[in-house]
Amino acid sequence: MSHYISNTDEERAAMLEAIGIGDVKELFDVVPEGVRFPQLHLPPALSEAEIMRQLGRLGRLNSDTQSTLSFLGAGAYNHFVPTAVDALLRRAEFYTAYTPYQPEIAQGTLQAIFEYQSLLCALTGMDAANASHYDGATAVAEAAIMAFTSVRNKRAVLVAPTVHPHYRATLRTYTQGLGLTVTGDEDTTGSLDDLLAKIDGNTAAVIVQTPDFLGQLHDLKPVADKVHAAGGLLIASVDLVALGLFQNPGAAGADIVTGEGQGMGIPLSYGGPYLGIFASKDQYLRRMPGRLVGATTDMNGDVGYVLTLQTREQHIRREKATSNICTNQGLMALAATIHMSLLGKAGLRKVAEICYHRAHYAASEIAKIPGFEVVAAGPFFKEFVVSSIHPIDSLNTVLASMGIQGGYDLTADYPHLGNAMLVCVTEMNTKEDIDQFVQALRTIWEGRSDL
Amino acid sequence: MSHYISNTDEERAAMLEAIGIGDVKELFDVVPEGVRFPQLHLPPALSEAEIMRQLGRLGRLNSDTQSTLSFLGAGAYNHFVPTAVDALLRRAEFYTAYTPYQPEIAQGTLQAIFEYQSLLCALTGMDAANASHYDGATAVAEAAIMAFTSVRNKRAVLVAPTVHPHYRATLRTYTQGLGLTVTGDEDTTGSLDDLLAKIDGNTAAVIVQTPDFLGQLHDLKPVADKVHAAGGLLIASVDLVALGLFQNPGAAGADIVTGEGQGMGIPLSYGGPYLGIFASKDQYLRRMPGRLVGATTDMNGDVGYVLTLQTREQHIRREKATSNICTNQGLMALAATIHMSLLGKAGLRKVAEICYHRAHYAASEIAKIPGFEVVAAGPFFKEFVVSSIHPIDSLNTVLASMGIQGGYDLTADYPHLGNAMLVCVTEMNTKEDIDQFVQALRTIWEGRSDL
Amino acid sequence: MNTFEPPIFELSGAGKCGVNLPAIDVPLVDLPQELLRTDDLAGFPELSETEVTRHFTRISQRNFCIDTGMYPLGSCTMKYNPKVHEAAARLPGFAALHPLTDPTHAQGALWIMEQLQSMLAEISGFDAVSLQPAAGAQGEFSGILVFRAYHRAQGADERVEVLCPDSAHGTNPATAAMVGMRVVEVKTDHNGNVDLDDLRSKLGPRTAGLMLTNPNTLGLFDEHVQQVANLVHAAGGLMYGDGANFNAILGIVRPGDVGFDYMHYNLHKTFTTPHGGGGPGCGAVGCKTFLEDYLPGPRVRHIIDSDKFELFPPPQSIGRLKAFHGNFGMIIRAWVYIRTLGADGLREVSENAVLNANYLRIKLQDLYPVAYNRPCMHEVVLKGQLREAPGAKTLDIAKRLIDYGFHPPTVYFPISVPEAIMIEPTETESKRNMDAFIAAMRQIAAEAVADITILKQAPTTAPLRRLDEVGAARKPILKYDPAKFRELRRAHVAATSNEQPERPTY
Amino acid sequence: MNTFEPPIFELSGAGKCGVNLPAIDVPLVDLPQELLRTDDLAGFPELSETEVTRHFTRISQRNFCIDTGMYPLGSCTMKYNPKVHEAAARLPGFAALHPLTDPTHAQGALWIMEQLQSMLAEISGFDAVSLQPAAGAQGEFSGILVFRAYHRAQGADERVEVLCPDSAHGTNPATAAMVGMRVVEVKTDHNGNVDLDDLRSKLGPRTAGLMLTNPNTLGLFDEHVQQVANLVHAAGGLMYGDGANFNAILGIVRPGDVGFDYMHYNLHKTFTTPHGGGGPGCGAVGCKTFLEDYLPGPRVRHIIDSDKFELFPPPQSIGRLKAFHGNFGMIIRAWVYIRTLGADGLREVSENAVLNANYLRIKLQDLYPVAYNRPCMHEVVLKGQLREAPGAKTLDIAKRLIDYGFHPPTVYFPISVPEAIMIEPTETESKRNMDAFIAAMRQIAAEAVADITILKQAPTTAPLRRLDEVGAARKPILKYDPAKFRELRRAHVAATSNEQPERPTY
Ligand SMILES: Cc1ncc(COP(=O)(O)O)c(C=O)c1O
Ligand SMILES: Cc1ncc(COP(=O)(O)O)c(C=O)c1O
Repeated sequence: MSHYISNTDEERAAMLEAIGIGDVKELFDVVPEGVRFPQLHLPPALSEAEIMRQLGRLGRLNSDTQSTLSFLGAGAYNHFVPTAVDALLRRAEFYTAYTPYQPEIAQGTLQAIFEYQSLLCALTGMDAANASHYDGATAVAEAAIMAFTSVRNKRAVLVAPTVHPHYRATLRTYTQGLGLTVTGDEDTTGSLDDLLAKIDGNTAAVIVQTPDFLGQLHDLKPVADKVHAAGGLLIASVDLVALGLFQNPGAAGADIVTGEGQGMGIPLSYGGPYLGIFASKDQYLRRMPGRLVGATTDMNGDVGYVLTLQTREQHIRREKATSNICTNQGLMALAATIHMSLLGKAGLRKVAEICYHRAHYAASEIAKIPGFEVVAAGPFFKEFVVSSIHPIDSLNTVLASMGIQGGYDLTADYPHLGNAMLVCVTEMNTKEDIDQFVQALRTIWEGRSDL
Repeated sequence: MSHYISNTDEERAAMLEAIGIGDVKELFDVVPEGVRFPQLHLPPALSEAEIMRQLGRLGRLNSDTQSTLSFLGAGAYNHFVPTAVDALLRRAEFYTAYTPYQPEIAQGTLQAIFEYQSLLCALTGMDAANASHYDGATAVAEAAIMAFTSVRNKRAVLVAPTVHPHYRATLRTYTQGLGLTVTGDEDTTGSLDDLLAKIDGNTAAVIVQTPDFLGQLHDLKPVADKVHAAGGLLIASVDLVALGLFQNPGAAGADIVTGEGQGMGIPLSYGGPYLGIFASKDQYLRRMPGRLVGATTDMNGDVGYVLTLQTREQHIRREKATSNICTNQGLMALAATIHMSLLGKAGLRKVAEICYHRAHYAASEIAKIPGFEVVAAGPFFKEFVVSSIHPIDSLNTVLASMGIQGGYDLTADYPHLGNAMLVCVTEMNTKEDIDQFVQALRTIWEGRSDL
Repeated sequence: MNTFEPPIFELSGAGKCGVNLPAIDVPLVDLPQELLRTDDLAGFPELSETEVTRHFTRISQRNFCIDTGMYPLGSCTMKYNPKVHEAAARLPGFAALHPLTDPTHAQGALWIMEQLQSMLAEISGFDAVSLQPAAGAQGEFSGILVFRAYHRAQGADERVEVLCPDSAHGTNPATAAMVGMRVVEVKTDHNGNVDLDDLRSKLGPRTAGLMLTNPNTLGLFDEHVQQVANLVHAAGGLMYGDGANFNAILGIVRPGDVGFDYMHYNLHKTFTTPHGGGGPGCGAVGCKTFLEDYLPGPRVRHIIDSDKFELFPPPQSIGRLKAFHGNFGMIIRAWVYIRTLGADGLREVSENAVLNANYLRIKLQDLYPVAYNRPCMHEVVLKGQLREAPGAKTLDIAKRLIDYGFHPPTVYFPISVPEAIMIEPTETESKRNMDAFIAAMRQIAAEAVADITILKQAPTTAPLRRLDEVGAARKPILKYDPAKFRELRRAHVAATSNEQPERPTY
Repeated sequence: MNTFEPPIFELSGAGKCGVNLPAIDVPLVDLPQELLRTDDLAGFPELSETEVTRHFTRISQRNFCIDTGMYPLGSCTMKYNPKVHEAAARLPGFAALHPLTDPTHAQGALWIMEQLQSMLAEISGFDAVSLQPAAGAQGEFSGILVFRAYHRAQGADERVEVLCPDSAHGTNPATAAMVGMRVVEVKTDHNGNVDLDDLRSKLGPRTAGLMLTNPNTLGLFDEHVQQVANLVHAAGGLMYGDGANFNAILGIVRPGDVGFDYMHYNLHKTFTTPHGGGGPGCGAVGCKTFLEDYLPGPRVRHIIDSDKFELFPPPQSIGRLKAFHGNFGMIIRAWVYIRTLGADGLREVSENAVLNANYLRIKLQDLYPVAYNRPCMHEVVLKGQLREAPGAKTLDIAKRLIDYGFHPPTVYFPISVPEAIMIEPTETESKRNMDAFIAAMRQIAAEAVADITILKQAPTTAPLRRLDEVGAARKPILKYDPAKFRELRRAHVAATSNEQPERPTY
């Protein structure tokens, strides 16, 4: 028996006897005989020491952000995570608990979610935030559905071409059966003004990301004004890290704020689990997908927390629910809560400042290298586009051989930019790292025949 | 203020006001002025991300047992530690608590120590075990003192030359002021029989290690008989891992059992913190150093645990205490407790078996290589001596270049063995690893001019 | 020990910070003034690391969890979460790996993904697997989208009806609705199977497919599963398998062998990735070859004639379900689980899970009527209808179990069973604990007869008494607000047990 | 939530195992039959990983710890243990590094050790540091051995008297005895300083040295420390500094600057390596140049004209104190602490620690008489002698504090102060918590007057009530024995508060 099983042969025999059968196999008599007990062809079982050694080997095949100097972002970020976050996350009370359906013995989870909701509201300027969505992509997709069901008789959603390509793809996946059109991003060169020009009476929502996929910061206010005037809603997709310093989307007029929370205390983990941010103004609350926690009191009058407004959800409303979401990203929301609590006001601002100044330093240094150009249409936060005379994939291959993970290759998603990479600089990239990166680019320029 | 400090400037000001002073400096007026507030010349403070990066760099300068194939033992062992051990050890309730002086709110620690004591007694055949000593060396040193104070009018301790050299050195450090002589190991070639021949009426204790420093297993029974006949005590220094399979020292007649518990769930950590095992027969209990936990009941009659027989200890008896030990190796004892609980009967035996069979496989393969000889005077457990025509330090240098950490160089400690290394094989060294080691030795033999 | 802890906002003090951040080591540049936030992050707390650690440690102790006791939550498979999984997922080669890393430099991760795809396919009898879905519900969503795409590709746009048994989990109908399908409910027969007559009557040219959980949410293996599949297929529909209950049948029977066309795996149930207080999960999906091209992507495949792996989008994919490649942190844990258990270990899982559940059934059915009287699979559904204490409700029984040191089972689900109590011990539970649970259930039945207030007042030993859920919903307080908290503390609304909503918990 | 948990032995079941071990992959050879154990490991428990995890998780919750609340244990410096230290010590380059690794391949570890030696020397004003001692007591032991060796080297074998103030920690006299020295107690004057007259009278040609804690165990900085040192030195003795209270004076004053010759650092106090429920620690020692050669080894030094480091034994070393090079796991944590705080951060530590202690002193001294009425350093010693409730003892006050959610301070130490209550908040404690502690202490004083049984019965909210320590010592049960446990459970001895021994806790 495996080392997770807590019963002895004797105990199993006693149970079989109580049930009145002689062999556990009999419990499966109901399974059609021809397909019962198939021989599974799986690799032989490994011991714990063996699996950890194999994982060590496999892990070393990967170029992670600890073994390379990474300047890769594009929706997943190498931000600093204080050790305390994981130390607390590893408490079994948090990570081995289920959804807090029995509030008397789940106050830890419930209070943490309540605090998460509160922190998000403070950061985004929204009235309510759910207990998390899957990720930044699904959050924006469900926000579109929420907007669509919240406003009457409008069937179009406009999305800026500078919204993360994965988010736009997910948005289309989510809405394909719902009879609503998604447009606005057909021309990847389109500006925000071009998008605003497309708003009309059929526009249920406009989706804008800021900082956008290419790193640019946008003022949401004019967008909000325009879409509100047409009776639609503004959905903003944001980077929580940027919000330590930049525009409060709620104050600027956004109705629904979504985003990817990974940068706030969550490891890169090859793409997940991450954290979908989902918050809105009060008037859309009853259409919000996902779980919500509210404060209340117990029979003794002590303050406590419970899941609330559950009549929006699938387990109560079934096909009339606002969404089918059940399992969410609870532990990631906890990570973000602990992370934000550790940072606090000052830390949030400081992280954003470090990113901003270091990214601008990197941009200005790269701009000095012949053969490279920084393409920035306006203010940016921690990412910026660098165009190059070199094809980006070969550039990145050379950089990799120098221990550097270059920026995201934009060639496929934004062909109009030519040879372009999206460079990301965070508080994890020191000046020294940046100088090394710049030096590497310079070396490549100087020996450009190598490509 | 550092991120560990929980008061604001305002709060500090309020406290100063309550105290009636204007500046915190005034609290130090009592310090002689000339030496007050020295400027400390320390390296500049680093952020958490910077220190972790620097540690990553420093760590990579070390050849650890994950980055090399290690056959090094000699008192510190690369045994398997299940992940569950550290996962539980990391519970703040365990590692951020102090010595359990307030039993009502320290039952976690107390119960764990009680279980540790019980497991050790089962394993060693002793009646009582203390809550830990510093390590295998200090345990044997204090055992000698305990024996010395337990028997009357005997002032000599005999120690076998095959006891770990560090333990013998520590024994001498500990006893230097106490007017007791330590002999028996002057001639490093001496056998156990030679030692027994030295027992006389002045012998307070005989110290034997099994498996000894060179890996050999000894039968304690004849030693016990001989020393008991002379009115002295037998102190055994043991490897807990070997006890899963081999002779129960208590049953064989040992009076005090000490040992190094590192192999039982504790990482190598460049030499510490480890775990000093200390157990004895009942009649010596009142002379035992260190803490003891006993079972009792509370005011409601519920079973609980407390520190007990404290009148042996320094905080009660001061200069009349059995030892000055205060802080011990509590968390390491917990690690061993969890580890032994996970292994259980079957696991303990299996680990010992794997070590035994793999070590013997390695020995028989190495013995086949010309230029290498396995020197074993009797049965061994997981370590054995290999003599070579090559100087061991050059051999190990070549092995290191092949990614292998060779055995411990015995040349300094046991010059009579010539070029000899102590090879250690545990359950972490697979057959494949052993074959690779053997192949490396063969290659070295074949190209021996390289040395 | 009292673990009461105020909202973190009440621990805040101006100027404190809980992290040790680096200094800015580059020249400062101007900030775009017009884009800065102007509210000084009002409402954001400021604490030291010391305080943050204490706060979350203290509140954590107000949680029950798998590591503190038996957690027999039906449909949720609250089995032990191995510690080695946590170490594996945190190895820097994986935890610090950027998802957009050039696949050449992410071969270790891709290798694991490819092998997990193959192993899941083998265990379930399918031909192709995608690891992208973030949870079971998203797996379902992908499946119904695939069904829709498939039917459309056949020119059968009219197939817009998704059949769901009345015992189905809420995500099933909710999923169908999200795809724009119409939900048609199918009845359960007196043996807890799909009612074949009702099924026949509801199948037709508009049928897109049937969503079936098997073993179903009554804890029963459908006795006619192959017949059901045949009927659905004959009507031109497809069979969706909700794999939430896969833990009952590892190495026992493969869903692909009994007629399912597509299914999701809840890696966070069967393959024991931790539930995390609500998530994350991974709802990987598998299907038969004819649906493979529609799967959500990216998937991973071996590059032919090489030892390398690559990501690729299936050619007619329904599209991306989320950013990047799936919840890799869950994927690696599930991979470790299967690789350390092997085929024999997996079968042991199911055998023990089913044995444990039947033991509970046998020991409790005389007092708590079983919903359907036949051997169950990994969970048993009872009814909280005590003959001699009709005043006792399932909710009361559940709350009283807390005082005995157990997490209550799932209650009021399936909604088709009145006063349902759905107990899933899982294979890692010990007979010793189950015997204690049985004793508690029997004792509670006795208490219900002797003094029902014991149940109505329960729990009394938990960190809190029963909470006022009705009040919470009536006047929602969804974020911290000092004034509302002052009011709440003053109000001391005594929630009575009668005000407790009875609703599914799973 | 009830966390009662039986001894692990009562959870055992034949054949279970909690680890997943590799198979034997080599040919089997014969075992030496005569050396095998024959008792089949009787008494050894057998559990699954699931059960072991639950057992230790459950009992852990029966502990109070720094991360759950204020732990103002005087003399123990229960400050916050930074989480980054735990990550640092577990990096494989250190945690998996064998101590006998060729130093060429352990340069990273040696670098850290060398830098910690230098930094500790700088902070304390000494010339040389050895990191070998495992704890404070072992540091003391090394120091008195060094004093002995030094005197002998001067031909002064007769110097066998070690002077210890009456307020000294128990390890000081116990240490002197272990070295074969005679302990001579020195009185404390009315200001809590070493009584100079008494000191003079006890110094002489047999004096080996004085062991002084400064700030002393009364929480006071000795006002004549330099005079004391001068007197001792004039008599030919040496000054040993017990550094347990170093947390008060980081960046404030260096012991080496006021006359100490040798001292130990408790890395597990001042430099916040976790106490671990009793250990491990590290009692590194520092000294002046003239004693350097006697230090315990190995130490680490920079190899001249290279960028390499090596281990070396001091030439006239008193010898090894333990195997290998010291508790490296603690060394690396202390190194991280100093490197992340820097000089300014260290001074902040002491300033805040002393400020916090004085705040408590000011707020409590009207009800709880202070032992010595002057500003304290990092801790304050009060007396549990309530004017209006003479029946209340320090023990009762301590136990009652538990009900208020605080760990009691150190009690009955120093033994020279009757009914001592020794409170050390440390720098990481918040004013908010201290105010709550003050309120609790004042409330307890009021309760003591109103109804002393509240105190005598306390604690009532802890996992257990007061325990029968007298019974435990009378009939010691030091290992699990089913029969003795049956008896114990039957006995239900009601320990009364009056039977409680009053003994130091620190
Ligand atoms: C039967 C059943 N189906 C579907 C789901 C939904 O899975 P998830 O929560 O992973 O979205 C659940 C989860 O509780 C379930 O029990
Ligand atoms: C004043 C004093 N001296 C010495 C010691 C002994 O130190 P350790 O416990 O590290 O041996 C202590 C520890 O409690 C102490 O408080």
